[in-house]
Parts: sequence; structure tokens; C-alpha cells
Amino acid sequence: MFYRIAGQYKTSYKADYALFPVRQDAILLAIILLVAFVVFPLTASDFTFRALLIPVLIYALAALGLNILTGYAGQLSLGTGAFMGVGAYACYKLVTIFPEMNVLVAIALSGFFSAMVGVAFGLPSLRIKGFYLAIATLAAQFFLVWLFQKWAWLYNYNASGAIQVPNTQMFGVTVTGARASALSQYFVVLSIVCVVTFFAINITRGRIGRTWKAVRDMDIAAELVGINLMKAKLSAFFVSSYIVGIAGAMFVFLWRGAAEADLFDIQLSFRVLFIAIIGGLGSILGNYLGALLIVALPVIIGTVPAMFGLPISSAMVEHLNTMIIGALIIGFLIVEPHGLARFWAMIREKLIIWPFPH
Amino acid sequence: MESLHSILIAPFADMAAAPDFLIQVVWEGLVSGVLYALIALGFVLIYKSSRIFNFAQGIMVVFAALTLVGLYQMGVPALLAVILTLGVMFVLAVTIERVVLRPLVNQPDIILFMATIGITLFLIGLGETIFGGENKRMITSELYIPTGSWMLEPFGGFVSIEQRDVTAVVGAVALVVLLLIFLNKSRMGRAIRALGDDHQAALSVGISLSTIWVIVWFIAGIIALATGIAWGARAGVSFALEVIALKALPVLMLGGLESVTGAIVAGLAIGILEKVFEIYWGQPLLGGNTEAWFAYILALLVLLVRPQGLFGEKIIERV
Amino acid sequence: MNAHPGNDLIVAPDDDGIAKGALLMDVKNVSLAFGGVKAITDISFDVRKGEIRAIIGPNGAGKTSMLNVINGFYTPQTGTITFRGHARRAMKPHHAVRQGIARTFQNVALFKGMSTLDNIMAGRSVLMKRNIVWQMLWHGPALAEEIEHREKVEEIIDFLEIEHIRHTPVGKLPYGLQKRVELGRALAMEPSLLLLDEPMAGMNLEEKEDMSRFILDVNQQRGTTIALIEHDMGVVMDLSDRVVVLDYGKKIADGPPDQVKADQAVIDAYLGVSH
Amino acid sequence: MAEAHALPDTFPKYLLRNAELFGSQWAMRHKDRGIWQSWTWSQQQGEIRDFAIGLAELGCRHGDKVAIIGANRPRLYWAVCAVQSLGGIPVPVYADAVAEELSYVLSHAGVRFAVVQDQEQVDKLGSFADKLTDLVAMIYDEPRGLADYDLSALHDFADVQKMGRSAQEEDAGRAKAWEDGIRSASGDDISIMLYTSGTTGRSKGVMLKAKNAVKAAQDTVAFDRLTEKDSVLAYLPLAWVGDHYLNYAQGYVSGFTMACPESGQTVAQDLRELAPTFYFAPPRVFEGLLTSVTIRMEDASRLKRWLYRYFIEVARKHGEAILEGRNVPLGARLSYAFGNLFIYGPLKNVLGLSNIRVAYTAGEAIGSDLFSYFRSLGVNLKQLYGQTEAFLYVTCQKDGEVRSDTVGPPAPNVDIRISDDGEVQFRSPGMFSGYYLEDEKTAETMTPDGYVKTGDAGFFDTDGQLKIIDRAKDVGKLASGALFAPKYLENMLKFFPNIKEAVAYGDGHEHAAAFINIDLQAVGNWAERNNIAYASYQELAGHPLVYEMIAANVEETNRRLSKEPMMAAAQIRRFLILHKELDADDGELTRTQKVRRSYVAERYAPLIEALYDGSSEKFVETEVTYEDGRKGKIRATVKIADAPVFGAADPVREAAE
Amino acid sequence: MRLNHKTALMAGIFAVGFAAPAMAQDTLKLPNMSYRTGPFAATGTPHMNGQLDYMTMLNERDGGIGGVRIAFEECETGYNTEKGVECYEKLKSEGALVTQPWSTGITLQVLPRAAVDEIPMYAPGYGFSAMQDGQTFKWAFNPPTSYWDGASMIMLGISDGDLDSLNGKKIAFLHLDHPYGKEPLPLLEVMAETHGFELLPIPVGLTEMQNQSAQWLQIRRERPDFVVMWGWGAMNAGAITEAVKTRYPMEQFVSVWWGAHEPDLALVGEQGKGYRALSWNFVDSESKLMQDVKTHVVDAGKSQLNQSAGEFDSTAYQRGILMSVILAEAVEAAQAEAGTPMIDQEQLRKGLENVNLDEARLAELGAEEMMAPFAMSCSNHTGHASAWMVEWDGAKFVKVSDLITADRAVIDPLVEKAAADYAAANQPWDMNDCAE
Repeated sequence: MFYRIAGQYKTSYKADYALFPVRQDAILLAIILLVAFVVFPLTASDFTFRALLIPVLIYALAALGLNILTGYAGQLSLGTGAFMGVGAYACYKLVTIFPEMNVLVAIALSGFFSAMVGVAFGLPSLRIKGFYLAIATLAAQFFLVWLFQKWAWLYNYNASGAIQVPNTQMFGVTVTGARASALSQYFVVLSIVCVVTFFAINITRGRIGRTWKAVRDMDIAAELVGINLMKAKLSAFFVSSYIVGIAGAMFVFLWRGAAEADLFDIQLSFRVLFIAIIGGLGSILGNYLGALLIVALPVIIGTVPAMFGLPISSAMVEHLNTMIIGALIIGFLIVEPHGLARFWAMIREKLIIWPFPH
Repeated sequence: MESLHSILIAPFADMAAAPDFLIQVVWEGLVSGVLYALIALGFVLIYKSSRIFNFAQGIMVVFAALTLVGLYQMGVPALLAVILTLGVMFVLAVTIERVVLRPLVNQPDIILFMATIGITLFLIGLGETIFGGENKRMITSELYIPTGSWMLEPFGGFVSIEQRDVTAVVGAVALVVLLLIFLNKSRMGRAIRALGDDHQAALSVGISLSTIWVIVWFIAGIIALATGIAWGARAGVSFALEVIALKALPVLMLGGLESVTGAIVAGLAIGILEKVFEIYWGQPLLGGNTEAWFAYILALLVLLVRPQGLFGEKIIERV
Repeated sequence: MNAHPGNDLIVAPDDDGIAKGALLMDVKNVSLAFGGVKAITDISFDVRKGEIRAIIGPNGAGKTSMLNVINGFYTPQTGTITFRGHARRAMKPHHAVRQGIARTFQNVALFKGMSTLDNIMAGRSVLMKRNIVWQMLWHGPALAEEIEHREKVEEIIDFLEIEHIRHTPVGKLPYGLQKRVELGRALAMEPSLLLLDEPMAGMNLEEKEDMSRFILDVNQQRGTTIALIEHDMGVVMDLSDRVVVLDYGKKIADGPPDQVKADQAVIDAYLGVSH
Repeated sequence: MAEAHALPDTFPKYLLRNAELFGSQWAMRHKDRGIWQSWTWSQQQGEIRDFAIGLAELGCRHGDKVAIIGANRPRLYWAVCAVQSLGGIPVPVYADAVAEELSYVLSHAGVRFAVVQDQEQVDKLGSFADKLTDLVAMIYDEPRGLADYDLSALHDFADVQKMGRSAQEEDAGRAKAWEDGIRSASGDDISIMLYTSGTTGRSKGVMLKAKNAVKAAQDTVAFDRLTEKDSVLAYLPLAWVGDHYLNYAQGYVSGFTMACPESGQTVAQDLRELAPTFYFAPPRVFEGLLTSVTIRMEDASRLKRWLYRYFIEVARKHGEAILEGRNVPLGARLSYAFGNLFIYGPLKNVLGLSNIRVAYTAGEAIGSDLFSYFRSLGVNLKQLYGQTEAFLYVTCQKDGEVRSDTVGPPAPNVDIRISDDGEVQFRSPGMFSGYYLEDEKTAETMTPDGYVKTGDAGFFDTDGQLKIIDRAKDVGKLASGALFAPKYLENMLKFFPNIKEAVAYGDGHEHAAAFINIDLQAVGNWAERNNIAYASYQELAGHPLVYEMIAANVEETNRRLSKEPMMAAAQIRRFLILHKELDADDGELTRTQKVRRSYVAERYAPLIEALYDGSSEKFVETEVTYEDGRKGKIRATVKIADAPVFGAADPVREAAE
Repeated sequence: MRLNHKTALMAGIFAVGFAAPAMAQDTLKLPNMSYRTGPFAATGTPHMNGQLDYMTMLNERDGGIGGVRIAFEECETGYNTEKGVECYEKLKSEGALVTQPWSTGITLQVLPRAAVDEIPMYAPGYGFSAMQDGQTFKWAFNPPTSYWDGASMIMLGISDGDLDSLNGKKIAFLHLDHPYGKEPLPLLEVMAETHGFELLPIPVGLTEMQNQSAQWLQIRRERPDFVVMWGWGAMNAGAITEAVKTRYPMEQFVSVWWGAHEPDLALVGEQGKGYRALSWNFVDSESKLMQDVKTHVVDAGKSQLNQSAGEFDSTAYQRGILMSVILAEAVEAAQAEAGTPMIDQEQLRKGLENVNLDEARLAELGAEEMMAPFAMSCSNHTGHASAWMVEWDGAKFVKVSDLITADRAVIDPLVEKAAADYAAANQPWDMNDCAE
């Protein structure tokens, strides 16, 4: 209906490869960015930033990283949480060893550490496939978290074993640590997420993305069209772990403020995996939709009984929440196994051919 | 040199120095291994029959145990509670088949896998809503499970063997034997085994797919209850049990996803090896807690050599 | 502002300096066994530049194994394969592609989740060079490269008359079209030797005619050398310049179609199994 | 240099002018290789120049005929202009013409060159190469499959352009000379020769002089205010006057962008992508669109169906008034605006009609509901009446003065008169200069005072709009002497969605009567919704409720007829629903799906008899040909129904007086 | 039509999302971050029931504090740090006067934020030991005693006051591998060095809490003279059953106060005889305090506690009651100082600094047998109440020692250093000016 695509034709491949070949998509994105960059900062409360917006963005970024590996390259990973941890600890070490380093630089560099670790644990993917590969990432998950606990150097021999984010400034504004305002952290997170998403879109639609998808769809055929499986898989592990790593660094530096090893446990991995799957494997947009559902929904559900003044204990809300999330996951998988992204694509398709049904 | 000594020689010297202790370690590992194997067995059955990687097996253990204890606390006699719990597990199997499996037939593996994680979350929420989140005591003595221990005194030391652990081992062996008889001798069992290879072949036995699924999930439920009782007797019943179920994953991988034998052998092997490694290498050299990852790394290393697991069938790639 | 509208003649890109009719590939004494089962026994034959070479034989004659050996998927126990003057026995399939050997598969091996366009573009992965940094930025060299290859791929799409399914996920296409897309993907690699594994299996008469036409066009217009396996004897005899006949992993005849057709060993082999 | 200020009088001159004025504006687009390949006017000029010079190298000279055969492709359009630039005469020929027909046209025209699309056409021409004694060379656009053809007389379009370019490289003055040649060309040269499709007899080559053609185009471009900002999708046959005029001639004169579809099958999709501003389609295309809209809406959700019905009703009431800028209450305007948001806009969007500024339909009568439907959505759809001999336009409707049952007042500078026997005759700027090599036929078509006979019967309505009622030779008289125009009645009947085909009789009879074919799809749908079971067309056709429904349609037709003084006498008193569908396989229809009235009359003579003898039913036996070629007989007892007639206000006995 | 249902669902979800939460007025918002779910619920729940019931009792009996009703809202964290931060933000946005993070992990996260947001953080009996330094930790309070105090008291308890008697002994420190469990380590390390005993830290991972056979095999091998347990949740029950199984002498097994938890011991019953724990509170169900709670809350059916399991008589429940007693004291003190019943965060902070639960006040409350007196001040945010050793007699805990007092000489310098380090790591850091 609102999508009027008649007359939006392409006269060059360059135009065909535009980020948004359909004008309305660009408008929609512009509106979303306007809301994200202008409307929210003007209206949202600290709670909204800290409990909804910032975590949604960071989780979406982590899911984006995972999606590159699992959705695009077809390599199941259950170790996302630990790779986030690598990013977080790397960032912590960088910031404490080089206090002068701009935290953005530290975050960007920390991704390389997780990328390295990701490639190391990705090596078995050359021999092991499918669910069996999950064991490699699970091994990473448990081994790394154990390492975060035992390797005291990582947390600067802190008595509590936790890492505490120092206050750091960027352009005169405190962006990390307790003194950072939610708004400034939100802006940093939002900007990083936008840039990384842009890069991710570009990679996934180009040669490398095609290579990954080819490996995902049929690795033997991919090899026989000349794709170097090792390069393809390991590059997916690299890029994926890089993004997951910076998401982990942001997770601690721009949101949580402190972290202990258990933060990066398998529950975190599953959470990110949920987001990627509910959002839609093999999609960039889906990660955001999935994060909205998985991260924001519980927060919202938590406020519902209070809104209606229902005398339900917070524990009961939490129990019900767990149930609802479980049921939602099953429900979504049944209704639309390809996730929210496909769901949106269907709506968009419907809007394009409106008023016709097909 | 010194480090090599501490890695390669000292542990064995320790073992030789206190053989009673070594026996105790192995026994402890064996008991864990039996429980790992039981959980893995539930996985294998479901995977064989429906290609579903059932992550919910762990929570089914908790749920079964919780239901049993919860019913007992409501005043139901212990043995009746066991029967009622089995009924609950059957209802659960039917519900899962109807509500989850049937609509998701023919979906990719990962979707089904995610659905079982959904089931897990749902059951956690449900269990906590009904029975509360606190730790509960397993009704060990009420079920006539002996609670004492035997003290063996070999090599001048001692080995303490809990009677309930022995019960668990014996019970597990009995369960496995019954299961193997069922799988090999009954028509239904053969259908389930056939299903792993070929859906059509299984259907030709004349049993509908959904019946088979219900039965398999129910058997998984029985195994879960047995596991829950055994484990609950050792450490109480709470949702923390669920994390132990994750150990079943490396067991499965190591054994090969479809092999019943594999699950048992790998379960025992992992149980014993992780304990021995922890005691003789992990604690002295690595700061302990190596059981958190040992099983996974071991499975990974084995898979690198045998990508299909110890007992899995060799994968031949064709084009 | 496209400077070349319409349909430029697609020129064979494999400028490998081998004259038409000269030796392109020489298979010498190749044997392959799985465990104890012999799939191929001591087979030798050659492929000349610019010809359509058929490999035929009853089921289980070792035809597909032969192709798998040629493109490096299987490593033969003995024998050598000399391609464009380089002799080798074992190699990785992606190296075979780099050397200029592309193939299609008996059971379509497309990337099901990707569109026709992406499938064919994937065939050009080997030829694309821009690294990940350029890919991330997209605008600039990566886009220029993408467009350059897109133009080549569009030529193939046009050539195979699959414009209307350009953006359709191949998993949703009928079998005949999938085969065509697969051929397109192989062509995208700009091979000097194109291996076709039963390109017409499972097709109806009309689809077979179309496919025959495409194969001939590829051979004639692009000058691509083709080695194909086919069950349909009629098609093989019409299409190919020379035929090698396998039976139980052994070569039983080799020569022009007419000669092969008259060969007693061939007749016996084919009578021996029902078709 | 006075000429420089005068308007150009040939299309190549326009090419030069456009390249100068609109050098960077798009002249041509072609959906190819997944995108719309586009050329500006100056690029187009370059393409044409290269080809023209190459063609000249091949020996093409002033006066040479060059056949152009193929689908709508930029290169074929360029060939047209290139030939014109050399003083040659392009002869576009229908691409789907069979070899025999093609052979006649090409040898009749004496073509020296042929520019064809692909291997198919090359093969076709090759099949009668011996007859084409004048043919020097053949040039093809698509090289596929032509690699191993004998190349001596066969050239690739690109190669010819290459020849042209190397000729320019060798002789720096060559391009200039080419342009000079264009500038010095005379408007009296024949611009193009269009062979009329021969419904009767052999095709005739209609010769059109450049200055006439240009003048006609200038008039209509001004009439519809077409500019270089406009765009069209050229999807009609290249050899048809409509395509040549609307797209090529108007395009060169106004400088607008012409776009060629990817292929014949993708026209709808391409139209949707392109969303042109100027559009022409015959009524059946609009009818097809409406049918597809209706059918697709049937499957839509309840809410959408409701929205659709509600807003289409709003549009029906006010849409045309809004389109024509008449006074409409504010509330209605508001409703219409919402309708535009929810229904009209999206609907036009999915049909590719979003940007239409001017749309025409012609060729046959269009139903008023159908016509109003598109107009009410905001599509400025108008009618025109034209002929090859007129270089299309004879009449056309002005914006705001549009009716469905007339074809409008005379086009600018066109002079129309109705002959004594009711035939429409005209004199126009674009008028042809004669049939090629057939002076005799030219003389037959022209009146001595220089009017062209159209062969159509018609009359001017009170507001000065021309109404075409039938082919002049088909118009008959009732026994009473009143005018009887069968096609007119048939068309009125056919506008009802339930009626697929109608055959009217009455010439020499007391009254008019009709055979009716129901539309199986429409009536079948209706039957399904009303739970009427039927096993075959025959059964459905004979169903009493169907008769009732059709009777209502006939009655409505009569009511309308009664309001038209010229036609009131020819109301349909009796009708029957034919027990089988008229079928081209049985010879009842032409291959172009037109009714062969006399053959049908002969074949169903007993039924005609029954229509006039008052009987209420009649048994008939008809031989039919099945799809697989077998023959069989079907038998039926056909009911005959009466229809009420309405008193005419003022019956008129004679036509044009 | 499938799509339409889905669309409706989505619309519903987002509609809910943008509705603003309602707010209650004119109450003292003293929320709690509870965990009644997850592996730690077992020990958490009775404490939280106690905290809640005392506040409910005040509302029922006195109409709140100073005439203003108390809104003791709970926000469920499941001991999950992530949820805890979310709860913190949510409660902050609702105008909470205090934050009770209830897990050392959450405490560490919230500590710097609370200082910036200027919300007093109340961590009774847990949290970061250095928080006692009120000059550095202006906004944080951990009365009545810190973990370092606890560790010191345990050492004194097992050595009967003679720390040097531990010389040459081997002490295993069985702890949860979590910031909470690691908290006493720095102090214990210093003490081990000073007093010549061998400290053997044995961590228990979150996933191993219920299956500690590896840890207890290690204990069996190492044969320590004492096992000091710093566990929580399912870990304690696991450790106690393993200890019984391993035949570790119970009288050498000592826990911090959280280990004084009757249900854990009930699992082993008689076999747990001799097990000791340091506790800063003691059960006195007949006290006026408890009887008031019983009358106004439990018997009135307003409590969530599990009566059949004897929760009312449990150490944990009554400890929870005392946690709220201290907080209520602070509110009263704040009201008195501010001169108005409706106080703000800064006033409550002052109130906490002015808590003085001396013997007289404890008697007035009817809790004189339940805990030792203590007082906080601007520079002392802990108060350092003394504690008892309690011992499991097979059915219940009994006092087996007099009040033990922590060794300040060892602790205070460590606190000073830790506080300084903390402030340095969190520059810029606002100090509390206690000069006035």
C-alpha cells in the first residue's frame, strides 16, 4: 500500500546494487534512524535506555555476528557468550594497559582477539559438520569461561575476580564507567551498531557473503565451484567472532559496567542464538527484530502486572516470563520458522502488491 | 623439566601411592558417568526416532524429579507419586508430540533444536510456577532406596561406596537392559530402530509416526525420572540440575548421535576420565574445576580424529 | 549508459593458447578403488580442445567416478591426468576450478537458498579478487568488481534464457530450470573444460532439446571443450564428436559415434543391462 | 538558413534536433540483462549514425526499401531512423507473420536489406531467399545460433555499426556528410511504408510522406502536450501504425523516452517497473486488467474487499468528475483522497499506471463501465479513432470531454465527413500518399476530391463527437428500412461481463435478434457462488436462471438503444443462448477471435429461422472439432427468449440525414 | 489470513511496550532485588520472605514508619547480574530510596552507579567488605558485619581465639567461584601468612554446586584440618552431603552465616552433627519481634513463607527479618533528622549512618537474643556486630560460643587499601566528608 514501486526502475547495475533499491525502504530506514538518533534521546528515560534500548542494540549486534556464522555460513555455534567474553576481557586489558587509548579504538581492537580465538575454535569445522560442530563451540564456551575465572591476569588479579569498567572519556564526554550518562552510552552504542551493520550488509551481499551462503547451502558443491572451504569457513568464523567480540566489549563497557566470568555463560550463548533464530537466520534485519522480542519483551511483560495493579509477585512474573518466552519461541518456530525477518518480508511483499492478496 | 615431570610422572606416582583413593575417584566418576549415560540415552532415543536433538532432556530430568517430590509433598504416597509422575511424563510426551513436533515436521534440524530449547524454557517456567524454585530433598528412603554406605578397605586405605549410588548404577543397568530388550524384541522397538534409517521402512511396520514419537518421548521421560531420582538422591532436586544435562552433549558427540552403545560407553568414559583428570591434573596444575570443560575438549579431540564419533557410522561424501 | 547493449557475441575467455583440435587433457592409466571395490580400472583417454567428448556406459560403469577423478574430488590410486600440459594425480577440487575445469552434477547441486543470479555469481567467486576491507566498504572497487562480473553473469543468463527467474531462489525452480542454472554456474567459471554429469537426466523431450541446443551453443560460440556423461544414447550420438565407452570401470571402446555404435563390445554391454 | 528556424520535416532531422536540444535526456530504454539499459538522445544519435553509415557501406542508397522484422528492440527502431537518414524507406513487417505472408510483402516491396531480430527471422527469410531477388544483405540483432551460418550476406548489427565507425575513422567528414544528408533531405520523401494487415486480400503498402507524417505527429504532440519529460513503453507490434506513430513518430517529435520491454511475456512486469506517462492499449487489454483486478480482489481478505468495494463506489460517483476538474463536494474529495491512499494509488501502482498522464484506447468499442472504471481511478483514458492511411489519428478526445461511446471530434487539422451511405471519410495532414505499386487500389480508397474512405459507418453525435457503429459494408437495414448495425448491437451486448460473444441478425428481417455466448468464467463464478451445479457449458447455457440473467442484460441493451434516435428501431426482440462456444477451430471465429457472422448464420440456419418464426425452442445438431482434431457432433434443444422493447422517443428511418 | 493474526499479535506487543508504567504515591519506596527462582532460590527465598514480612508487619501494626506506608516492592533477578542491573534501573526510575542488590555480583555492578545516581545501597551481611569505609563509599552500607569480619571471626572461632594455634595447619577454603565466594580470600591470604597456616582455596563452579565430588575428593586427598565454606544456594546442601559421604569430620567443617541454614542440614540430619557456622543472628521465635510478625503477618495469612517446612523457625527467615529491622531503623533515624516522614535518598543515607542498635534498642524491639548490638557512622558503614558460632545438633542449631569480635587490626588496613584502590580505579570518585 505504502510501497509504490512503479517507476522505480534501475538503469544500471550500480543502481540495482543500491543499499535500498526501493525508495520506501530508504524512507522507512530514515524514519527509524530519526527515531533512534533524535526522538529517543529527547524522550526516553534512563530506564528505557539501560533496560531496553542499549541491550537491544548490543544483543542485536551479537546476534548479527552469530548470524553471519550460523545464518550465512551455516556453522552452528553455541559459544557466542564466550566469544563475547573474549572481546570484553580483551577490551578491559587494553584499556587498563593503555589508559590513554580511546575506548572506541579499544573496542575495535578487542574484536580482533575474539576473531583470533574464533578462528582457532573454527578450525575443527573443516572436519566436523552439523551438530557435531556444536561441540567445538561448546568446548570454546566452557573452556573460555573457565579461563576467564582461572587466569587472574585477565581481571588484573582483582580480588572479586570481576572486571570493573573505569570511567573513560571521549571528546570530553564520559562514555564508560558509572559516571557515563545513559544517553552518551546510547549514542556510542547506536553509532557503532550502525557502522558495523553497514559493513555487515556489504560483506554479506558481496562475494564473501555469497561464498558463505554457498558453503551453507551445499559445501561439496561450493568446493567444486572453486570455493576454498577452509578460507570460507574460517573467514566466517573470523568476521562473526569479530562482531561478537566487539558486542561483548560493548556489553561490558557500554552497558553493564562490570562483569564476572559467569556473565558469559552458556545461557548468554543461547540467548543470542534465540535472537538470531527468532529474528531469522541469514538476515541482517532479523537480528534487530529478534533482539526486540527476546530482550525487550520480558522487560515489557514485567511491567504489565504492575500496570494493571495485579498482585503477582515478582518471582511469579519471572516464572511466567520464562514460560511465555519458551512458548513464544515454539510458537514463532511453528508459525514462521524463518523468523521475524521473513515475516516482515511477507508484510512488505503484501504492502507492495496491496490491495491484491498475491 | 619440572613441568613435564608434574604432567607426565607425578600424577601417576600419586595414583600408585594411594590406590584406594584412585578407586574412589574412579567409582565417583563411574557414578557420574552412569548418570551422564542415562541422560545421553534419552537424547539418542529421540534423535534416532525423529532426528531431533532434544535439548529438553535435561529439564525433563528436573521436571520429573520435581513432580515426584512435589506430589509427595502434597501428600501422595511415594510409590503412587512415582506412578502419577510417569502419567505426567506421558501427558508431557503426548503434548510435545501434538503441540510441537507435529507442526514442525520436516523443518531443518536447527529449528527443531531451537524448539526443544523453547520446551526447556517453558518447562522451567512451568516447574517453578507450580513447585517453586527452591532446592528439594529427593524422597530417597520413601522409595526404599538404601541410604547407607559401605566402607571397603583395600590397600590399607578406604573406599566409601554409597548404597544409593550402587542402587543408581544397578537401576540404570536394569533400565538399559530393559530398553535394549524393548528395542530389539518388540515390534514397536524395531519400528523405532528402523525409523533412524528410513521413515518409510518404519511406517511399513504399521505403526504411525506420531505413536512412535509419543512412545519415544515417553521412554525418554521414564529415563528422565530414573535419572532425576538417582541424581536427586545425591544432591537434592533443583533447577541447577539442568546444567548437568549439558554434559550429555559431549557424551552424545563422543558416542555418535545414533548409537545407544555409544552413549553408554561415552558416558562412562567421560564420567571417569573427567574425574581422574580433575583430581590428578586439574586440581594440582590448572587450578581445578576442569570438569567444566574436560568433556567437551575430549569430545572435540576425538571428533577431529573420527568426525562421526566413536560409534557413529562413517560418513561418505558423494556428489 | 551501457556501452554494449543487445547481445554481444560471447567470446570464449579461456585463452590458453591451445589450438583447436590439439590435446587439452590426457587421462593415463587411471585406477580408482573404494576399499576393495574397483570403480575405475586402468582407463586412458584424451580430450581435445574444442570437441564434445562423451563418456557413456551402463549404470555403475564408473562414469561419475571418472568425472570425480578429473575434477579432483576423488584421488585415483594410480595414473596421471595431464591437463593443459600439467600432469597431476591428486588435487583439491578448487584447484581444478582454478585450472579451468568446471562441472555440473547428476543430482543438481545448486545452492538452494540462493537466487539464480547469486548461484551463477557464486560460480565467479574464483575470479573475484577484492578483499574483505573493500567488500565492507562496498562502494568503490568492490562494487566495480561486482558489476563487472554481474555483466558477465547477465550474459550467461541471457544466453540460457533464464531472465525471468533471475531473482527466484533456485530451490523453488522446476528441475529442468535448475539444470540450466547449474550449467550457467559452470559457465560462469569460464572453464576450458566443462564436465557435464548427465545434463539431461530426468528431463522431458522438450527440455532435452533445449539443453542439447545450449550445449551445442556453448561448444560452438564459446569454444568450450565439453566432456559429458549421458544416458540417452540418441542425445550422445547427436551431440558428441567422440565417445568413450566404459563398462564395469573398464574402457571398452573409444571413437566417433558411428564407430562406437557399431562396436560389438558396446552392443553387448548395453544389451547386458536393460535400459 | 531559413530552414534552421522551421520545424523539421523528417524524423532524422528531429533526431539531430533532439540530440542537440535534449542531448543528455533519455531517448531509449531497453530492459535487458536485468536492468533498463538506457541511451540519451546523443547516444542514440551515435548508434544510429554508426549503423546508418555502416548500412551505407553495405550499399544502402536513397530509395532503397529496408525490411525491419522483430520485436520492439532499440536496434530495430534505430534501424528505422538510420534507413530514413539515408533516404531509404523502412518497411516494418509483423514479426509473427508466416513465411508466405512475409515473402509476399518483402518481394512486393522489393526490399534490398532486411534488419531482423534473431535466428528465427533469419531462418524464415532464408526459407524463401530465392524469391527475394533484390535482397543484398540481412542484418541481425541477436547473434545466438547464427555462428555457423554462411556469413557473406549476413551481418551482425554490431558489426555493421563497427563498419560505420571505421568508415568514420577513415573519413573524418563522413559523419558530417551523413548529417548534411539528413538536413538536405526532402520532406516529400516517403518516410515509411506500412503494410496493412490483410483481413481482406493481400496486404497493401501504405506510403507515408515524411512531411505529412511529421505534421500529424506535431499536431497530436501539441494536442496532448507531450514533452521530452514523458515516457512510453513500446510494446505493440513494430509494424503496426499505432506503434510507429505513438512511440516512434511522437517520440522523435516530442523527444520523449521510449522504452522497450524485455520480452513479450514481461510487458506487464516491465510496465509496472517503468510506469510510463503515456500509454496506449486496445480495449481488450484494459478488459484483461479489470478482470485480473476483480479476480485477484476476490481472494483478498474481507477488510481489503470491503475497502475496495467502498472506494471503487466513491470513485464511480466522483472519480471522473475529479479527473475532469469539475465541481465535487469537499466530502467526496476527501473520500476520494483516502481512496487514493488505500486503493486507487496502490492499484495503479501494481498495474503500472501510476504516472499516466494520457492514455488512449482504440481499435474496437470499449464498454462504458470498463472505460469509466479506469477513468474514475484517475487514469486519463481517452479514445481515438484512426487508420493506417491517416497515419493513425482521425479523431481523438480532448481532456475533459471524454465519452465511452464516441471516439471524439476530429483530430487537429483533420477534416471529416459522413458520406451519403453513412461511411466516414476524412482528409488529414498525415494522410497517405498511396499504396505502393497499387494505384488502382489507391484510387478505390480515395474519393475524387481527395478524401479517404475509411470503410467504417458512423455518425456525429449531437456534441460533435464521432460515433463509429460498424464496418460500412456490414451495416444493413431492417425490413422497415431502419438502420441495422450488427456490430454495434453486438458490442453493446458484449460489454456485459456475462456475455462473451454475441452475433446480431436483422438485415432484411422484421426486427433484430441475437445469438449469445455466455462467458464461462464469469457465469461459472456466479453459478458457483449461487450453488448452481452444472456439468458443461451447454448445461449452464441452457439454465433458466442464466437465461433470466441474460434477458436482463438484453433488456438493458434495448433500453439504451431506445435512447439513441439512430438505433432505437434495432432493439433486440428475441435472443437465444448458443449451446456451444463459438470457436475458431470450427471456423466460427477468425484466428483473431472475430465473429464470422455469415458463416455462423449458415451453420445455425435453423436457429435463425427459429428466432423469427416465434418458436420457443429448437433442436439442433452441430458438428464440432475437438482440440485433438477429432470431429464429433453435439446436439441440443436451444431455448429462444423474448426481450421487451422500449418505445423510441423519435424513431429515425434514415442514417445520415 | 494467517498473516493478519500475526500482525495483530505484533501490534499488541508494541502497544504494551509503549504504555507507561503506573506509579504509586506517598509511600516509602524501599524495594528489594529478590531471587525466588534459579539455583540460589533455596537460600534466597526465606531471607526475602523475612525482609518482606517485617515491612508488612510495620505496615500492618504501625501503618508503616512514621505514619508513611512502606512499598517493599520486589524485583526478581534470579541471582542473574544482568537482570539485577535491569532491576536497578527500573527501581531507580520508580524513585527507589534504597537499592538492595542481594548478590555480590550485582553489588559490584551497582556500587559505582549508585554512587553516581546518589541512591544508598544497602547490602546487609554481604557485598564488598571495603564498603565499611564510609569515607570512600559514601552511598554503600553493609551492616551488621562484613565478610572480612566474618572470615576473621571464623578463624578466631576455630582457633578458640588463639590464631597462632593454627600454625602449620591446613585450612581448605571451599567457596563458590563467584565474586561472593572470592571476597574473603585477600584477608585469608594475609592471615595465612601472618599465622602460618596453609590456605587451600577450593572453588566450586556454578555448574558444579550440586555435584562436588571432585572438590571433596580433593579434600579427602589433602586432609585439611578445617574446611571453611563460603557457599550459597544449592552449593551448601551439596557440600554438606558430600562431607558426610566423604566422612569428613563435621566438627572441622565451618561455614559463614549463610551456611546456617536448617533445610541444608535436614538433608543429612544426625550425620551433620558437629557442623558449625558463624552467624550474626540467632533464632528466637518466641521473641516479641517474631511474635509480632507471627501475629500481624504470618497468622494473618499475609506471608509467603512455607510454614509446614518450619521456615518461621529458620535462621534464614529470622535473619531476613533483622535485615529489614536495620533498614527500618535507618528510615526512622532519617525521618527524625529530616523532621518529615517523607524522606529522600540523601536523607536515608544519613539515616543509615545514624543507625544505632544498642542493647536498649534491641530490647525495645524485642530482639535482644537475636543479634548483637552495633552502630554505624559516617566513616563506618558496617558497624561490625559480633557473631556467634552455632552448631548443628542433629535437629537444630545451638549457640556454642560467646560473641566473637573480628580482629580490626588485620582488617582495617586491608580495607583502607582496598577502598583506595577502588576509588583510584573509578576516578573521578566522590568521597564522603566525615569531618563535620
